[in-house]
Amino acid sequence: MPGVHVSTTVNGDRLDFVCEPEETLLDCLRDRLGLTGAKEGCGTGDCGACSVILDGRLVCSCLVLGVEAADREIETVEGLADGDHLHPLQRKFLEHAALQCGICTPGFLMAAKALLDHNPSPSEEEIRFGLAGNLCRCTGYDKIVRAVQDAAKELQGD
Amino acid sequence: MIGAKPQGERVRVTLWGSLRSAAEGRDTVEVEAATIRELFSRLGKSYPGLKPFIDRGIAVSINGQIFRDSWSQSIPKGAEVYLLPRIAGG
Amino acid sequence: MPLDVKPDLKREFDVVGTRPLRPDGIDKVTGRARFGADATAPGMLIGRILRSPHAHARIRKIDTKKAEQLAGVKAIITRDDLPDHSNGERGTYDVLYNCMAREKALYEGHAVAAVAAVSAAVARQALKLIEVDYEVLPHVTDVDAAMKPDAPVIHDNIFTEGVEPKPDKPSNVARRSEFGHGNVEAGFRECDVVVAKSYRTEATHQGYIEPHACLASVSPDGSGELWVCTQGHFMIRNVSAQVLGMEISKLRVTASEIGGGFGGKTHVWMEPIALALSRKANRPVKVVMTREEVFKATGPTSSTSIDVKIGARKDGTIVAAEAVLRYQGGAFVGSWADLGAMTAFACYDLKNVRTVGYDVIVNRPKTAAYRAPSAPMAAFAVESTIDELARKLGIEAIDLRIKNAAREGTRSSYGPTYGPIGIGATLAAAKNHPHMSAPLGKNQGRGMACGFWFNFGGQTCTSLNINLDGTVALSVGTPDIGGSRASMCLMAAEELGIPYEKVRCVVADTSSLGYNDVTDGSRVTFSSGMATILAARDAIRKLCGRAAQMWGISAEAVVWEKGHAKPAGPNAGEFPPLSLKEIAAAAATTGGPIAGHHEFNADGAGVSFATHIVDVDVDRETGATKILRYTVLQDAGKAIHPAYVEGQFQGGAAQGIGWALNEEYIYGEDGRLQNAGFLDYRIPVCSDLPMIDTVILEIPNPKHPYGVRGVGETSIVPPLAAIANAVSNAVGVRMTHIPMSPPRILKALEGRS
Amino acid sequence: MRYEAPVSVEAASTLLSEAPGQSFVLAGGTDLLVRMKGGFVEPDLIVDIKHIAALQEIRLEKDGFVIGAAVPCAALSENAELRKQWPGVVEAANLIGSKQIQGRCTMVGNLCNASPAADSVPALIAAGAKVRIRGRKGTRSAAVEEIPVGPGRTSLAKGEFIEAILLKKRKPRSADAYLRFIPRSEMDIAVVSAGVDLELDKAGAVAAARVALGAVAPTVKLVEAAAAAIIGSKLEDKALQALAEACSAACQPINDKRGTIEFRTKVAGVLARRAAQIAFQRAGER
Repeated sequence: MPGVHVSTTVNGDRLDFVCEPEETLLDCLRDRLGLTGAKEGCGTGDCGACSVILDGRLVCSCLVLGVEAADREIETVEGLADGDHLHPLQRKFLEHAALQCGICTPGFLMAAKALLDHNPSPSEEEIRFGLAGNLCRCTGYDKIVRAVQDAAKELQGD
Repeated sequence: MIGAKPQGERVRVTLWGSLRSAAEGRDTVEVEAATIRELFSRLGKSYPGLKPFIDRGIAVSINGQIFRDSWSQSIPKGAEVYLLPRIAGG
Repeated sequence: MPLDVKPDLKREFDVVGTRPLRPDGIDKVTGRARFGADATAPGMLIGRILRSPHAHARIRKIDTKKAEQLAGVKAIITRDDLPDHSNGERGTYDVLYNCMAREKALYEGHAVAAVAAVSAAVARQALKLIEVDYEVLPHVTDVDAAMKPDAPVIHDNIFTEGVEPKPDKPSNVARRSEFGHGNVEAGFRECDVVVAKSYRTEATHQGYIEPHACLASVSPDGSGELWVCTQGHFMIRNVSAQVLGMEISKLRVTASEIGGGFGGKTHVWMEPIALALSRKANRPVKVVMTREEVFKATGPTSSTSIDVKIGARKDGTIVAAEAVLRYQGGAFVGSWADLGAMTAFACYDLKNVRTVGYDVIVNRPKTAAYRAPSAPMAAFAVESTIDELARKLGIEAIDLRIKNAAREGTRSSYGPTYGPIGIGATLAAAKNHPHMSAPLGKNQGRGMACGFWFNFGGQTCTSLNINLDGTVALSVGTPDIGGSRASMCLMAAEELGIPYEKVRCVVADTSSLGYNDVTDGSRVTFSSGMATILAARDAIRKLCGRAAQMWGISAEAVVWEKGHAKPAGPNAGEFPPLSLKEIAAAAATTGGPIAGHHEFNADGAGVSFATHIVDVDVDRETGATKILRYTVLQDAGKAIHPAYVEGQFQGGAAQGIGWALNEEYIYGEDGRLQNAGFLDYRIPVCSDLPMIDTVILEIPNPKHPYGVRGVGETSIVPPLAAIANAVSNAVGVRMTHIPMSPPRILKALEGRS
Repeated sequence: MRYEAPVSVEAASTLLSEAPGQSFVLAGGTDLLVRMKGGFVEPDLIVDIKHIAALQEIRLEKDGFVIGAAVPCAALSENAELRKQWPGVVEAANLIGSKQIQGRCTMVGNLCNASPAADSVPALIAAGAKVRIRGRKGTRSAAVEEIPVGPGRTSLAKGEFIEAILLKKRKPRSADAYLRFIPRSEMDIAVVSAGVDLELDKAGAVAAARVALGAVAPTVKLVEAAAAAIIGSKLEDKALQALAEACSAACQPINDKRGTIEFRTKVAGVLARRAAQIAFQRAGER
């Protein structure tokens, strides 16, 4: 079966790839574009490890077809830092020890970014529900919530 | 070392329940041993039923400290010695 | 055993106990860290595994002809490609059998064939073309049902071990184990109050977010490379080599970053399959499990059925305690009941105690270790019964525990006598914690429970190289599963007297370092930590020797203080101290590279205890339980990096909460798992939990130079019982079946009214 | 598999009508992609309707709201007027999955997936919502409850697809509410659910009511007896009790991995009662 040519924008870069129509955006990011920051934890939209931001909305890239990415804008964890300046969320995750194994971290960072983009000063409850689509099995979420609270505070202060 | 005389003191060893059937129903046995290696070797000879357990891996508690693989560990005089299953962890 | 490991209890630490950023952190927040599925290789193929749809079936024939003819298929393997190299060694044979079914498929999800193809799509299509002729056999998945005399017998060569006389018929009961001391029958006769109850717990999965993944590359000359997410790459190397009949030295295994394990990645599941596919195709092959495969073919815990009986005098002294514990180990022999039976009463000082464990085989995936394996279920049963006993005695639950807690000198329920231990300290801290006296609302209740885990050490090897510029390269052999590289760097820096940032720690591959046991048993900070400290001391000895050369004095006349070599005293001569950096810079002319090593069996891990307090709110009309507040109090021995110690406490508590309330393997009548996904296997989400407060107690382990005990596992032991006790205190129903899902709680509430 | 992204409903209709084999509409894809990956469906054609501008809009027309089939659920709560008039429907739609799912999933997808546990469907049925269906020969409309005919099955003919959901203009003193029971606080499929829409008379008593239950039968159940039990009342305890009993009596659930017959039967009544109280309070405030 012939592949489909897709032109898209990832982290501000115009990129092209060829994929099968049934391939997911996650597979395309990882296998076609070499962006392995998004992880496959379940493949069914239940864990959030593959979270990316698609045209401003948080999505599970495992539940998006690669062909749907045509002419759209995708943000992934690889684009979160500004050059060698970590995004405040990245820094706060490190400072608060909000990761143990780190497999869920890229998804959490993207979910937290989407949350703070829409709601710059969320309550603890809003953070918890905003991140409920991301599973973490290591931390019990405590330090993740604190890191997001702290990052929100810093971003608000800027 | 074949035929060497035991160097150790008599050690009183407590067995956990499942081992008892392999040691003629005893819950404690006594052998002469100065190290875990000697302990296993003498136990295996005196109680052949214990041999398969030892081969599969047994832990030894000496005065409350559990040893899994340190067969050269010495056994002090009068030590409290227990045989225990090898523990798995997560 | 190393000599100088005795801790200096008065030691003031410079960097140990601080909270620096982890060295692998930036890679993990930028997406750069490479986990199991993130590797690729030139010419790589994709491997996929065909699995049995039946819980128990004889495999009459496997026909791969059609699949072989599919364009893009490069290799197919079945049981015929995997000859038995076990030499009668049961453990190796079981791994082989679990990796690929032989005469029978023993559980739904048991591998029966595997394909390597040019793409995942072709591999998937090829699996559909493989024809397997099954003769479906009767199955059993329930632990109690499997013990019945008329149960389908899964292995015809298993005769219950540990019973007299030896059985002459095979059965699913692999083993009976017994622990304890005193005279339990006589003890119960002395009691004023006796509580006896039966409990059940359902199987749970470790639920690591990263599915198993590996990339294998084997050449026709028999040499191979394997990249794999595992808790123990040396174990993977040895076991895979044994299973495949390879020479160990020809297989180099590299541990990827690991996306959680909790015990589930301490076993070999499919790595030999990837190696065998690669060997046959003569191409690199990557195999990544789907989440469904992870649930169906790896790592669950035992489901259990436990009877507990505890008796006390009116004053609250527990005189006798007894438990019978039945644990299923899946389709292969395990020793999971042993661990339940050993840990059940470990928190208490008991004159008369007996526990009996039965290891049972059923048609489910092979049970794997899960964080203090087997202890949470036993603790659930015992600690629930303790609360019932307290209620009957009219004594506060915490006071009953304090009165009967084990202490230094107590003969443990599993045998040995305890040294200094922390159960009393955690209970005292719990009693005085503000959480204990906080007000509660209607339908709310508070519960508490204690937990125990052994911790252990094991074979360990580390290597520490002093670089030209005075920085240090530390190689350890235990995969970093939750920040251990940071702890290793802290300990090396502490010992050498240099800044934390000057040490870089890597997890070395199997060809670069001596053998290391798996990252399990809460052993890494204890044993790799101790090996690191001792390797640093080895390096210090050499650094002092080099300084002595530079000064022209004898090596014995040099001491090491705060990162510097100094003359030992006035007699040694007057020399300004030489820094590690200065000695390193001169290494080439003083004898070449400077390195410290240590390899040993790290024995002496300290047992660990925890007490948990939890508040819940129960909706009487729906049976829903909400966790309102949670506090973990645990003995860490010494917290090297307190943030990651807290993380272990919180993570274990969260997993225990999931187990207590919602997580369970649900089997249908057909023996098939009905909820093999994160949608219906419900691990806690962020909005399910409150903040989890932690109290780190430090009762030093006398067998570690810094006093470290393991901290990783104990935290999952108390939550099941703590929450059951809280539910009982909130709405007056004693839940004896875990998980306490809303339908079960509602049923209990209705049954009572 | 072929992927098409037409820009008009006519083109979409033609594609769906004329393609041989299995064809599927792709809007959010949160059900379709899961089914594809699980091997439950193997589409020959996927028609992505997100490039059809009209299907991406929420329009307030004179009779009420027209919600395009490709509008993601997250967009519903961003529409203040819709949220104000139909809080129960918006709540229900916003309970589907996580934030990630919300960014993609649609109410029409939820409806056409035809699960008895679909969150938005009981709320839509309680609301008396209709759908506009596009077929080869033009459009027709139907009540939401006419669409699912059994688990995974709809009444749509080959080539037909739903263009929009139609919600009438909210009357004075009326409101809706939706509650579901899940074991966790998020991310689960409803074990049982209830949508209630109430209209009060000037005296504050219930003048009209619609009560719909999810996950208690092969399709969502509109329970007329439950509505009758509260009409004329001000939701006094007795009326609420009768409502709950009528709901429980209407349940024909199954035992499955998510819940038991007894649990669903009991909790259906509890949720309907609680949802009715929320709707009642909302209606009273209008």
